Amino acid sequence: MTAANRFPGKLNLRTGKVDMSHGSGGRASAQLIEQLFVKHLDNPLLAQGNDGTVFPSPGEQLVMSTDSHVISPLFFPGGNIGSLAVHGTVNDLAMSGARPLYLSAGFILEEGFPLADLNTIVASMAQAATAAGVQIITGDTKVVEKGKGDGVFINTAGVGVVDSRRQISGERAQAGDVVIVSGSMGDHGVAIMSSRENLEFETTIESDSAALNGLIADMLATEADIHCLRDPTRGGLATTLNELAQQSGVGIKLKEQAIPIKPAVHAACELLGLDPLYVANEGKLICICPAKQAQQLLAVMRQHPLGSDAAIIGEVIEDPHHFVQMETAFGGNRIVDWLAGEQLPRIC
Amino acid sequence: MTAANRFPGKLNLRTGKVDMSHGSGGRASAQLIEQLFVKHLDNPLLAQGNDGTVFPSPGEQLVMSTDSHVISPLFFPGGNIGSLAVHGTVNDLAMSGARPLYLSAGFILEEGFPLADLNTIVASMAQAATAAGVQIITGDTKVVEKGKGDGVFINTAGVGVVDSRRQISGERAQAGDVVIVSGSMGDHGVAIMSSRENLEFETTIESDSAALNGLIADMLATEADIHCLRDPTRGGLATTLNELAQQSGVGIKLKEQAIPIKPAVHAACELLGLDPLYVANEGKLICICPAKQAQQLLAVMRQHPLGSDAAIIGEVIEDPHHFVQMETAFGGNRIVDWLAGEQLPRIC
Amino acid sequence: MCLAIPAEVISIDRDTDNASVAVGEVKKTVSLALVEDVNPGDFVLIHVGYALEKLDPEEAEKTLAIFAEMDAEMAPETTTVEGDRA
Amino acid sequence: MCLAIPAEVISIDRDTDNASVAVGEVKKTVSLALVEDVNPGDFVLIHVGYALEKLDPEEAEKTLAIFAEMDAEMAPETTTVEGDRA
Amino acid sequence: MKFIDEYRQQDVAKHIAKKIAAAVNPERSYHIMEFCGGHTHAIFRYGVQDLMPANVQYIHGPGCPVCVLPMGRIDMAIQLMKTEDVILCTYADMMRVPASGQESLLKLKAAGGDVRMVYSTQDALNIARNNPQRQVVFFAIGFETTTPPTAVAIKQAQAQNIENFSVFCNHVLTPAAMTGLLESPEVAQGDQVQIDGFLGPSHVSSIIGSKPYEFVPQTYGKPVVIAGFEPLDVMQATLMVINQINQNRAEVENEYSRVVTPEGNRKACALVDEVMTLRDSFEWRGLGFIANSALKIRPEFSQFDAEQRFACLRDSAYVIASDHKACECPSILRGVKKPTDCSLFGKACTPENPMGSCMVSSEGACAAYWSYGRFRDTHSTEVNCA
Amino acid sequence: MKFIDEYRQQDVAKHIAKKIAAAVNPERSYHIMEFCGGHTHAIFRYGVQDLMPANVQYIHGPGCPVCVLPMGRIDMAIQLMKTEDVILCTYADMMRVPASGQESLLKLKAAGGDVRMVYSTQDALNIARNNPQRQVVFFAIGFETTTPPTAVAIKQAQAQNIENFSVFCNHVLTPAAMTGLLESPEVAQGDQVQIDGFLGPSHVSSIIGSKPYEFVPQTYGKPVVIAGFEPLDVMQATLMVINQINQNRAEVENEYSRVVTPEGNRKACALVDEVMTLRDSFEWRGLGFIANSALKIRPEFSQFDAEQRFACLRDSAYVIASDHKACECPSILRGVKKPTDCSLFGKACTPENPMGSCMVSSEGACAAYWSYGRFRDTHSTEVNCA
Ligand code: SF4
Ligand code: SF4
Ligand SMILES: [Mg+2]
Ligand SMILES: [Mg+2]
Ligand SMILES: [Mg+2]
Ligand SMILES: [Mg+2]
Ligand SMILES: [Mg+2]
Ligand SMILES: [Mg+2]
Ligand SMILES: [Mg+2]
Ligand SMILES: [Mg+2]
Ligand SMILES: [Mg+2]
Ligand SMILES: [Mg+2]
Repeated sequence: MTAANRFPGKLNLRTGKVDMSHGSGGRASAQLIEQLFVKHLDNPLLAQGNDGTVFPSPGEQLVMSTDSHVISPLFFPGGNIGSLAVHGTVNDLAMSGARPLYLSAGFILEEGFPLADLNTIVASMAQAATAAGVQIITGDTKVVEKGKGDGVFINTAGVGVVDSRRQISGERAQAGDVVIVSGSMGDHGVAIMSSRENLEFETTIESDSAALNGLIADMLATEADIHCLRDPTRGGLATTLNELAQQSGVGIKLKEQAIPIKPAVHAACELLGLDPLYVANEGKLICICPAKQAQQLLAVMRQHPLGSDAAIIGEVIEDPHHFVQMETAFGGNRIVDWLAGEQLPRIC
Repeated sequence: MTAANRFPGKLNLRTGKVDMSHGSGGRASAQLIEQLFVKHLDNPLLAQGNDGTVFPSPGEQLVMSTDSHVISPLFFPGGNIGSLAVHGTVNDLAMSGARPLYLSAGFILEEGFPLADLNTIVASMAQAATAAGVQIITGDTKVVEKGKGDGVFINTAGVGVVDSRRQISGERAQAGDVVIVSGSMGDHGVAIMSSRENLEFETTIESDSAALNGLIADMLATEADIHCLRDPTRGGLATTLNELAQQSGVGIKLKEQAIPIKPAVHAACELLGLDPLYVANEGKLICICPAKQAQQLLAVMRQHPLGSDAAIIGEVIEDPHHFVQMETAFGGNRIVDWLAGEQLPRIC
Repeated sequence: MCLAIPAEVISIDRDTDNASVAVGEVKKTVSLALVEDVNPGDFVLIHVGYALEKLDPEEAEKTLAIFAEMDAEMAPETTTVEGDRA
Repeated sequence: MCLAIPAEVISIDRDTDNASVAVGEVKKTVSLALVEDVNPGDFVLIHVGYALEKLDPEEAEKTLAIFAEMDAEMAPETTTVEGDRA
Repeated sequence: MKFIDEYRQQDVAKHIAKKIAAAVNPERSYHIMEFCGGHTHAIFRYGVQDLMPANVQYIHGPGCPVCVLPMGRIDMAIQLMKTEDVILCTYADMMRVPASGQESLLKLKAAGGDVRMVYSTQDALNIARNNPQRQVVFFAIGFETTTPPTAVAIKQAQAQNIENFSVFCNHVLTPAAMTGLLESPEVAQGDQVQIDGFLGPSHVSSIIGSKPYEFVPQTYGKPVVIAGFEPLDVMQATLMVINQINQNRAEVENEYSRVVTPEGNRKACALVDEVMTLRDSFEWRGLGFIANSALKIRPEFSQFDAEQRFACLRDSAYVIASDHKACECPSILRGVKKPTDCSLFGKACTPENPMGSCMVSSEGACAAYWSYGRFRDTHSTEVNCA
Repeated sequence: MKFIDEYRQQDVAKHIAKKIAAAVNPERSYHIMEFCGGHTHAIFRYGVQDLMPANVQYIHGPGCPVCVLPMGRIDMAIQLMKTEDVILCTYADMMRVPASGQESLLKLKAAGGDVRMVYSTQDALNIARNNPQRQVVFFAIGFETTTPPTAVAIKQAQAQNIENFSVFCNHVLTPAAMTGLLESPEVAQGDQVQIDGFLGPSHVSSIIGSKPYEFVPQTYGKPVVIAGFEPLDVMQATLMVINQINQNRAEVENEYSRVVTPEGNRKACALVDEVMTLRDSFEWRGLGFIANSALKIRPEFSQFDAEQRFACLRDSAYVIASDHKACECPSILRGVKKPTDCSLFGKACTPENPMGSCMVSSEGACAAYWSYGRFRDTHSTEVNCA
């Protein structure tokens, strides 16, 4: 039975809008799933069409992660919420050293949301999933009344497989390790802020949103004993480093001059009074590893398109206070604290 | 390092409210996670505290499922969005014949939501997870501005393990099979409607929200070749049977008198002009199996507290139109169609 | 649209002219603004939150009796009145 | 609160009295309501969406020269002026 | 449930079915129009047709207030929402009714319009009380059943001085609809549609009584039996119509005597009469303009009359809107055509995506036929499942 | 970035540091108050203190508009939101400032109040244009830097007749604050706090010029050096103050000559003068009521004066509110105490949960000290990481 005769008429992807019936579980829901979601995301596992999707276990050690995406605006230079939702969870899986394989996708749509926009978003998800080598194998769609949502929220959860001998975790940083970042900080957050209605500045910066599993695969192929991997998303580099310092019970000492920041990001932050160390990223990672293996790792990272600007930005030290400190480019010292309050709302 | 000294002050669970900083990824986010989420949900896997959670693969054949929960009101007789979010995904996993094991939880909080309510909800999740024998092993929290959400939305995704020899799928119904339900229809939807502000009627009906994996384990322990399992949630019994008929390419013939419906549910539906066959459930299942194994299965189901009202309600027939038909209690015949439009909004 | 159902009056609040009525095991508050001489125990037809009219139990009995009436040419058959759901 | 930064005027819309200004590679529109005689190429100090004042390049040079000045008792040292980020 | 379950018994149904089978003259056919959508719904939902002899046919009538409201009035409500900052309250049934240009209140709401579904006029009053700075308009539709609750709300708004509340009154009168139907060329000339008798309104009659239908047998010579909406009521009333036909009688009989009296509910009628008065003329979908067929708010209550308060609701602003070209609702509402005669039925037009009003309400003939009855019809089912 | 990067060079910083080290008299200490929060922020963010000799100490001044606004004024804005259906627009810095009874604008917003963060007075005007049916109030705070944009908006509202726009004016004057500070007992008597000289405001001075500070050396005998907010500006100005002290000079010098002139921006001053006039007296957090220290809207523009439009904003409605008992903000703003002298610092009071205004703005002394500088202090760090 094809879509054409299962549902009288076709979903109006040009001018149609989400209405409450699309979330009712009834025929309108089924039509939306078939003519929009499955159209883009089709794969043999998703096609099982059951409440749960069955798949053969990919290995002995698995990893699971989830992220909800509530970004505003939904479309931004370099991506949209659809591609972001795939990258967000793929990256969180990859940060355990895992090979991400399967994603679920949960959509919360606001009544009145244009089907054309939803179509674009789901197409981006499909593209991002293919590029990252993952499959979206199960999903869910809910609709909330106008004024009870914000266009579309997307949750993704994912499963990946990891080599059982690997031990990559936020608690493994130790004095003598160095801190590497895979590229310039703050691109994603600045790209999003630039498209905010009430901020409105012009920049050539695009979001760095990307799947990092390829880069990580290359890193794992080296001899290096990677202690920690984490993507500095919400809260930026500063907050993520504080998390790691806290989790491992260490201090971190950064060198401001070593932190790669694009001039346009730097300028945008000056303009808005923000600190780029607190601006979100979605296609960058922090790697902590023993100092003696860092150069080798750095060389491999720089071979990968997503790691070409990789740099060592600091070192792990002993510190009973678990401070992240920084030698400023100016020559002084300061704490780089957790983000307090909110930097700017809703960047992932 | 304990929560008490990691964060100055304690989360105010009495009068505090969610604000944007709780979703910033900064220290306020970390405090919310530690003093509210982890407090209730704590388990060794969640305690890894990384972007992804590593766990040993539980078997050869796995199942994954997801559901977002956007129910209104959040608290209802018999449960709240927290317990519901656990049951929703546990049940979808169990409908593949799987043993549900691990859940992820993604929260989207609306600015201003009382932390006391969130605390109650997360406590219910923890309880429901323990009762169902599953662990919440990874999570995410986002905050949206007031007016861009509706208190709290919860996505859960889950992973379970299934016996490789099992083949339970919506496409396996065939003529000669019978249709069993595990209990009375419509309790959940009616319980929720009764607590809606503008509907307001009094009833003793409570939501049937429950985890069905225990009941299913008992069913799987029989010799019966279960063809299909599905929980008649959104869209109710009517819509779920239409899905199954469509997926298997069969017709279904129901006997209205055989369908268990509680008098109070029946009365509430009369009052509201609703058809109980379209009202949502969250602790009931539909089972389709060969007629000759039905009595045995039924007997086992009735031994289980969640299956005590189990009943055979109809049979699978050949029908090129894939209609679900029903012999009415009145003695006539009618179609039981897919839900059209929406029954009532937001019941799961 | 003209959906209306019989409900038993459980109690009356004379101040607000509202009644609590029961449809089977379910209770609801409705307005009595459109009806007169209603007392607890009466059945009223309720529609969009209002009692529209009282039901006449005697007439109801008569109608049921007519349903059960034998035609000259027909054989006798069971016609006891009972609910269709236990 | 008093955050204000120097920006180069790129173009001026005399109708709206707004200017497009550049901070490094980033552009933004600001109001010129508070300043006079501004031309493209000028630098202005911008604050909450307004140009507050023009910058005086000569004075800036002088200040930089003072920064670099040797005190009598000090040995000479590198003082070339350049950005701290390439 | 007392007064409900008794009227749904299978054994009694079989018994009445036998009596009908025995009563009908096999030489002739019986075309009985069930006036109300409530009857239509009961016939399909309970499968009453299956219990009828082949020569007893139901013809679905115009008695669905959602179905007969002309598009022009919905267009007005939409126009109101677009030009004024009002909260529009209405019963759920109205949300999906198609208006001109593919609009509907549901789409307006999805686009951000403040449309609120209410279950009672009391809810609308409460919304007005809780939003004193907003204009709250109740989009009132319905037959005589639904009119008294509107009148009560207007009286309360006056008594409690709820200044921001008003009513866009679209209440219509069933006897006038019957006249319109019986005067329509196809019915009057009897060549296109044959109606041998009527199942008369149940809940409408609880308010206005059975007397107002006496002109039907008197002027048009057709029997009317007031029938409840439970399936046994429908069957018994059908038997009573058949008996009248067989006996060449034409009178108003009352099967629904447990609720309906000849005079109806005088208190309710007096309230309506106090607050509302006849309109000279009102358009009905399918029946055109019918004189004295609808109510408007009396000048004494003009403060609460949305047509007085908002220019875009004035009579002078009314524009006759044409239904979808291929939609047969007008003919279906006159009993001239069946849903399956419409080329859009089950294709472009389904309850998910209604092209005409008869597909919207579950009491509309097209919706009832599609949702409950289409297994009887190869044509339509093949459309769905080739 | 031109005019930015040049003022942040490490090698130049080292060079100036050497000059300062060479300049200071090891026999004495130098207590220099940086007047502005912008200076405070730069000192901490860039680690300027690390480049100073031990006997050069910065004392953090009251130059943070968020910090000095008394709670009573925020209480008024909250009262306005609670009693009137207004949209309140304000700069982001104001959102988290604690008001009486644990309230704040952020909490009000989370509870459903329509508070909008704006980046410019132009945004507030746009919100008024886009919401013609709502009252839009701009909660204006700030020193002379931020005042002219408010004046422009009021002029535009008048010219374009934007009737639903008004301004709750809380603009204050820095020279008055300096007087208040220098007249405070602890400073005037010099027994509790010693101030040897000032780094004078940079951006405020771009508007009002350097002349208004001449009373400080003239009347109080203390040197003032107008200093930019870049770290090299702060260092150079520090050197200049030290030189004045060493040479027993007390005058106003201008390090920030690339922007600041003696007279300032006459156009901006004239605009402010056209729209606003002096208040007799205004309360400052930490400094109490200071005569002629703030601005109000002139009667000619009273139409846009929220204090005229809303009764709850009238002077007569002002209630002096007491800060949290243990909060030392008042003393900190007078330079009498340091953040670490407060018993709440880093315990009950952090940027996530500020108990006083100095912990809110990143320019507040407590926030700057906590976020950038607490590694220097064993006491505070132990609180965080026992
Ligand atoms: S099927 Fe649709 S279009 Fe056709 S008559 Fe019915 S309502 Fe109108
Ligand atoms: S630490 Fe907090 S409470 Fe203490 S003085 Fe600073 S702002 Fe006030
Ligand atoms: Mg995650
Ligand atoms: Mg992520
Ligand atoms: Mg991450
Ligand atoms: Mg689902
Ligand atoms: Mg919204
Ligand atoms: Mg699911
Ligand atoms: Mg589920
Ligand atoms: Mg399910
Ligand atoms: Mg996350
Ligand atoms: Mg909301």
